[in-house]
Amino acid sequence: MSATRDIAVVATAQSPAIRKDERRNEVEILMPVVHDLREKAGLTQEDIGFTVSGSCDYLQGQAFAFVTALDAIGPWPPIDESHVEMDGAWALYEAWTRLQYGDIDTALVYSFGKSSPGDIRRILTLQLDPYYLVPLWPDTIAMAALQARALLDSDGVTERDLAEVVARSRKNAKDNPNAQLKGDVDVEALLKEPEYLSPLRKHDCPPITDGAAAVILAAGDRAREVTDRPAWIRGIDHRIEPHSLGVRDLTDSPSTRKAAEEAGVGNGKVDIAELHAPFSHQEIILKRALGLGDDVNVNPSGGALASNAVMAAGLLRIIECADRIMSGQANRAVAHATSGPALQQNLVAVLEGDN
Amino acid sequence: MEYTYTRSVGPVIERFFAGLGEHRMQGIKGSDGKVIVPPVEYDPFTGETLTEFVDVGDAGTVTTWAWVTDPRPGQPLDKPFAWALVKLDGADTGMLHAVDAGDQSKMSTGMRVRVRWTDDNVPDMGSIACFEPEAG
Amino acid sequence: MSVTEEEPQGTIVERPIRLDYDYTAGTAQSRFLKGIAQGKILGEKCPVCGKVYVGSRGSCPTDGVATGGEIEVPSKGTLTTFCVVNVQFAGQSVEVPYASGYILCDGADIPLMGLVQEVPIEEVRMGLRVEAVWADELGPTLNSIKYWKPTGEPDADYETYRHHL
Amino acid sequence: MPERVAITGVGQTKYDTARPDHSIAGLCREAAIRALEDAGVTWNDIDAVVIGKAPDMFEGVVMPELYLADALGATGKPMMRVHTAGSVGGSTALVAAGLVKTGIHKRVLTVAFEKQSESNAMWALSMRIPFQPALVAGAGGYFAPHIRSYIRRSNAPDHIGILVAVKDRKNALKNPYAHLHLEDISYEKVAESMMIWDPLRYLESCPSSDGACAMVLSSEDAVTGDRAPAWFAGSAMRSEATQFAGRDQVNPQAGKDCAKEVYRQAGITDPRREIDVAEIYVPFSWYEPMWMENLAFAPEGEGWKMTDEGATAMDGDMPINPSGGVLSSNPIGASGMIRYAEAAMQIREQAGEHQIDGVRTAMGHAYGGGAQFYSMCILTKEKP
Repeated sequence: MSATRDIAVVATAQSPAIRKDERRNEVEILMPVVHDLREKAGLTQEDIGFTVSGSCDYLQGQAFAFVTALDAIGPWPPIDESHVEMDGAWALYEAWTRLQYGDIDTALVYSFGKSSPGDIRRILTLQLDPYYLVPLWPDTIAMAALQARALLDSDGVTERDLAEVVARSRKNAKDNPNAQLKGDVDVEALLKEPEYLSPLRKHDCPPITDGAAAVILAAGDRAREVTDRPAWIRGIDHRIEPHSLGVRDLTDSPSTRKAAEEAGVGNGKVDIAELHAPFSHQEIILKRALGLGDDVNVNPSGGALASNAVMAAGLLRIIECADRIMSGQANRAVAHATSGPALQQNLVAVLEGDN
Repeated sequence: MEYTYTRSVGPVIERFFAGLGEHRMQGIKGSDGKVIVPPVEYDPFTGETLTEFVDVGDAGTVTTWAWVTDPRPGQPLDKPFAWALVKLDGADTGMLHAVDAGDQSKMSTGMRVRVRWTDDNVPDMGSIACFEPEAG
Repeated sequence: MSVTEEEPQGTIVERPIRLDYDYTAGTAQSRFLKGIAQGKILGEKCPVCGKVYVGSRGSCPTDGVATGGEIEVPSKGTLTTFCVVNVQFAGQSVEVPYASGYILCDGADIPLMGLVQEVPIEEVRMGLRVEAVWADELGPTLNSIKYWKPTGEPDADYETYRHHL
Repeated sequence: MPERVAITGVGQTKYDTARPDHSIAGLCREAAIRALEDAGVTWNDIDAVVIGKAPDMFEGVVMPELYLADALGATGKPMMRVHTAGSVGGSTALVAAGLVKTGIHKRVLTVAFEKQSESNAMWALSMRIPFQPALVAGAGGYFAPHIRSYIRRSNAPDHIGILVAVKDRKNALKNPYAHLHLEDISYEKVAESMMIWDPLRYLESCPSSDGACAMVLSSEDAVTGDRAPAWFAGSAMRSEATQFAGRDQVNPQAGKDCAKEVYRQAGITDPRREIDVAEIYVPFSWYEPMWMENLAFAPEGEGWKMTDEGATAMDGDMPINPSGGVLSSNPIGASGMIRYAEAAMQIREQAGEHQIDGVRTAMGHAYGGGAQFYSMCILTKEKP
């Protein structure tokens, strides 16, 4: 890719992950996040060159649900603004693209999702082929379980490997004040749990989460003005695969591999990786596709198994990487986001600190 | 929120549904010659328009499966069942549907299953009740 | 349907989709609806611009900050603009023709939508002074305001509401 | 330095109340294939796909880019889905153009669609959650009060809306893709049509259509096809909140700002003189004069005079919507992209019977929501 302007994450904010926020609507969840974000960056909305969000009307059960979310931003005077009906990670991609034009230096990206008001499993069924699949109402967990079985059948991966992913996620989440599920869990105990949608156990699946997340991107010198240690986006790319599970090799993620190549994952040592793997087995598939070795600290935040605000969960992976780079805990990080049944669409970003 | 959508299906899906009404399974030849079931309008990898229908069997092999203990509203069966990808005889891809196996212990990857047809001849997915183990 | 007989009439299948939601009004809207249930219209003030929002979703849309500080506004105001609906739409229980418009309550800076009745439809006009007619049974829903009727006061001067159009 | 972006291929479906001959994918394909053919390229030549549509509830398919990936030849490529309400067709094209402008991709396919016959737009738009009032009777019910405000403010005579409706429907007779082909359209017909949302008549309102529009966007070194491309000379998006104290709902600031920005980029100082033709998003007749003012084609309060004098007719000095516009075809999510595509067709001299002579500069315009989202472009024949 010939985009050449250096763009960095310079500030991030997120709401705590909550199972069900019965008090606040989406605007009220988002507003403190955006305030926190702009305060951290020392910027007001008028300093922001471009604003873009990612959300899904169907989560809220209302057409144009994203429209009122703008009220949380305070779009006055009128702003240069856009919205994708995709995870916030793709909104960030659009912002990164927009900053490449060169006429503006800052962008605000936000994303919100309340998964609690509706039946998220049923809502996501409507992502599927409306002719052949929706009439059967297979849900997201079923699609993931088919993939998990294919993986378990294929080679050395065992149910123990899946449980280990879960145990590590819960353990890592202990250090994440925003995470929903955390704690020390024993792999043996996990394996004794009953199967939920076999071969998946309940803990192999993500929790239902309400939450919001936001970041500010800045270009070049402007990034250094905002923060001493920007998290530079050295590469970012995303790819999609065919929709039908039946035509894909479910044990692999070629779109992740391709995006990783384009983003330059292999061009240096990776310290940490935040992978948007809502199901435990998907972390294993993604780790392979990204070419990450055992020396890489995967999902130090606990990942999507610990909290999964649908539509924000991908953006949160970028945030968790950026936070660790900005704080100096890591120098090179790989963030990943996914969309669609059984990892149909994947985005990969490489973030780096100044050496 | 409740609404009944009226979907026009286009020529490929229309032909597949019509076949189901006659208890006939059909696939379509992809750009690489592989037979895709259920038939898709466009090649999943090259985007080419596909037109060459191929009859396939109504029995095949389970390539992967998942066991459902608590069926949800609208799913093909209201008792425990398996979701499965089934590669029908003569097909090269898996088709998603339910397998009525009675018990999880009856399910295995590679097992043979056959369509259980219904008398529903509305041109839609309803002609297939589910799959069932071939030997059983 | 404008499809003529020569055109291909493909297969059409029916796909019922039912989804249940448990909606959250949010804290600001809950406060507003609690007021409505008591027959009161509560506004909230933006701490930055001082504008009074009724039916706030929780933030001032120009400043992006939380509104707060309940202010009761009278259930009386000016019809700023409106349209007359002459066709019965599905799910609409009001008898046609009816006037639907924006009512700017006195002291509020944002209008509410409402029906205007108890006035011949041809006499509904911009600037008409109206007051709320409350339902016999009040609840936390805007349906508690059955409609708005003329107060009998002289029309509001155009200048008083032209910046609310 | 940003790359120049060219529109090298345009494709549209025939618009109609229902297209029962197609699946959703089939509808998108009809437009996409035409765009590829126009550009003289194949699926292999496309680097990325950007799609747009209005709310998913219209078709009941959540994030349909997932299901449409195969049909749009996106396997192995980047694919995005934009949703900015009614302006989405325009914003989708601009997001796609951005991928070329930045040099990330050489050639991008962009597709916008709506298959409104799968559901009922009135249902999807009027759907309200329990504690919100259910007074609005469709989009017309939302916009009619603001039209009344415009008439009051500008003292425009009542017949202006009728003139717009007749003009756009007559133009549509010259456009084979248009949904409404009302052969017997006349002033009297419109005037006598039902006053659905007084002051808005039935024939002053847009239809509900199925349809898709697609474009191939190329970088300068990847331009293909037999026909000279249309170049982006300016593009911008602007948004404001739906409702806020003191909001000007008749002449929204976001629209004015957006126009100002595209004119600045394209070096336009006198839009009425320098722009040869404009495709403007006019779903209800009166929005033509309202947008004439918002876009600075006319001073405030005088937009209606342009309509009244015939300036916006095909033979006027500022032709508006020679395609017949949104009043003649409205597959909501695609309507904005159709404006851009029609503007490009005017530049590329491929508009057939509704071609305006000698177009060198054209404008595409889309708005959405409660008229708070805008997306605009200026296209030129000369490379900017």
